[in-house]
Amino acid sequence: MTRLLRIALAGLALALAAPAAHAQTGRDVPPPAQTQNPNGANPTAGAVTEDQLFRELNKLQGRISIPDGKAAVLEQPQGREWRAFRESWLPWIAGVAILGMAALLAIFYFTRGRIRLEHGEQSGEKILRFNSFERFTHWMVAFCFIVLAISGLNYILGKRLLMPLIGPDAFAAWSQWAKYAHNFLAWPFTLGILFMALVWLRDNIPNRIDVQWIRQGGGFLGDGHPHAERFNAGQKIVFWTVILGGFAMFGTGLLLLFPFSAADINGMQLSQVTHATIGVLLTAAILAHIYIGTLGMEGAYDAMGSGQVDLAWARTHHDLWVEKEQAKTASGPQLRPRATPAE
Amino acid sequence: MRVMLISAVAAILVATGAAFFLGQEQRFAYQAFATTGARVTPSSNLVGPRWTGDPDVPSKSGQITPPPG
Amino acid sequence: MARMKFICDAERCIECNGCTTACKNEHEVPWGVNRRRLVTVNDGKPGERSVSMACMHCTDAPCAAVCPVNCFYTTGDAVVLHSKDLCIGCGYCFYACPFGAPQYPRVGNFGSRGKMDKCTYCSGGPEADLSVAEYEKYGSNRLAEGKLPLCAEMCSTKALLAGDGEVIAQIYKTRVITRGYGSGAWGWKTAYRETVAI
Amino acid sequence: MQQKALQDKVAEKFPIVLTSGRLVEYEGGGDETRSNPWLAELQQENFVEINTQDAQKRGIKYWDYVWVKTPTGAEIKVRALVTDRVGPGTSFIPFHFAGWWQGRDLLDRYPEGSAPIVRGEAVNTATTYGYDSVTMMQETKTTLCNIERA
Repeated sequence: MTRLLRIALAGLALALAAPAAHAQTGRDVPPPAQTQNPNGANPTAGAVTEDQLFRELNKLQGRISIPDGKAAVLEQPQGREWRAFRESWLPWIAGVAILGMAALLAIFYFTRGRIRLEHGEQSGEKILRFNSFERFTHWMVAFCFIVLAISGLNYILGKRLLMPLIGPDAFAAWSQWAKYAHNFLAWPFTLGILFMALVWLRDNIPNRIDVQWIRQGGGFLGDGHPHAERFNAGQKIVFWTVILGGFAMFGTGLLLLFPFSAADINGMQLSQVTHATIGVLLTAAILAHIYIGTLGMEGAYDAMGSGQVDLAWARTHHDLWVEKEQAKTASGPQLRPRATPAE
Repeated sequence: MRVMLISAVAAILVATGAAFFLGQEQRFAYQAFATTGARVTPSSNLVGPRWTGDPDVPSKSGQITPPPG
Repeated sequence: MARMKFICDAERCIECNGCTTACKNEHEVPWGVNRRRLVTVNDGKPGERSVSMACMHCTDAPCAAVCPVNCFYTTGDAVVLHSKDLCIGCGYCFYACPFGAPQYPRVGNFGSRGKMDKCTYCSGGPEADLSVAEYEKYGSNRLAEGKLPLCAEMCSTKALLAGDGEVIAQIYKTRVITRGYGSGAWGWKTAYRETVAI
Repeated sequence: MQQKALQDKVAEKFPIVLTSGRLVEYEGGGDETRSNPWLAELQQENFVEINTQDAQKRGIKYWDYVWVKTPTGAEIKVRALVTDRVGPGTSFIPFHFAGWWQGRDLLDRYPEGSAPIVRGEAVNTATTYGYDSVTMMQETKTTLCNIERA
């Protein structure tokens, strides 16, 4: 339908242009001096010219007789704008976002240092923080994300950083595999994101406690530890960034993976721009998540590593959650403080 | 640690499943741009015998095995 | 060295697809891959114009810039060629190309569309000139034989001109002056950032 | 004949004039040129050029299948090319195509391997009844017709 619209539009534009053109080269107006055209009339006064069409439409389309619909686009100057984004903006956004985040984390690490376990956090008991399915989902998404991030960045920065080192042939072979990995690992990544959403959505609804948590800067500003349920505000932010970002990546990724199935040339350019930008920002955000989950806070890794966290650690960082858990188990077999051996 | 390995293996399994599914979705240009009923005998110059674009696969002997669909 | 360009005189183009067929025949371009195609703008209305379009071998080519593996190179005659060994078939050159020139053997998913093929201005590719390998990958190399691209040679009304930029611009200018009108060099502003001053 | 045509109200039942003519890609009956892969790729299906207003009245969109019915009782199934190349009340079908009969592809009737790459409805089966019975080459190239969505 859009093609017909454009043609009708062009026709309309033509109708406007025709009278004006005719006036200029009407019989009484002397033709340009050097033409040897005897009668001087311009029989194609009403003809379509490129610049006149470009004043009305941003893209020149027409009719073709071959079935390949894409070929009907005669000229789309947006290709140069997309190239300008991809070759100047995108590498800078990628560089600034990722290196910036890495620098921020480094500064934080060297100034604040690692958040040590305080004296009282060595109670030896364990409490189950994440069951195996939750951990499975987390690690599937994490594993896929790392590969996707690397192969994704390879499209942008690969030829600038890696190619001079390993030469074009090796780089081309590596990029081919990176492309396959990117396309095929995207599916488990999205599956994992779906599971994640199903499993953790109800614990990640923001509420008043989070506002308090943020006001106290997660414990840095205020005195002592603010209350936190199963997920504190910081973790909720990461959750929502990953889920919303993940679905946006999947949406644009689908458009890119099945080119021209649902979008025309400008739609494809737009989905690539969105996909790349969100991808780069997600990578930067996940860098922070990786930092705080491993290096940043001692004892945090066990939550995902073995799923069992130290009871005292849990009580300081997720106190409301521990109370709820123990209330739940109070009716069941009593979790005697000393009895369970540390795994 | 065990769970991490299982999740990695699961990811790769789903990925190969996706690869197979995407392979099904694939169509050669001579199929995609030929209308019903056009009896096309695909030639393989410029695109290689398996229509992948790399002709260094032996051209004369290679039989063109069109993907299903 | 010459600066090779294409110009399609829309006043003369009669939409006969002679150029498309010549290109197909010369390089045995398979069905579904269309290096050169014919687009009729404003079809059916008075003042419709047809333009034969393939790769315009742009100055500072967008396709060469966005390629993640940098598989493009420009020859001395400013012909934009690429290497099919390096190409990973990602399709970015198609998004960047203002004229939709790149073609892919497989359609359907981004993953494995196969290596890109495009108009080589009848001058083959990185393989040895006039070798069988070059013909199988990039088609014939007429420029090496001192000839011009077949599409322009075969054009029945000489609408499509190929050759050195200045020469064909001069030809086009004399035509416009002689007949008193001309709809301009289609695509030159986008491709070469300058057009024929009429 | 005139009287009979008026009684049958031929003009109302078949309001559109159908003309047939040439395409640049094919030549004559088209069998030979429709077997040439490069030409066949350029025009792969037979089509009727129908004016945008007539198409709008009949709810026909670009490249829909349509039935073209003529007073001789023939019905041919072709694609609709909605354009202003033909005036309102006129339609045009190229005559290079053959190999279909009243909407059915007769590919199986061709001897093994001899069928052209592209086949389509032969417009001459629908144009007016003055024709040479052996070669189907009709006297005139036009008839009245009505076009409906398939």
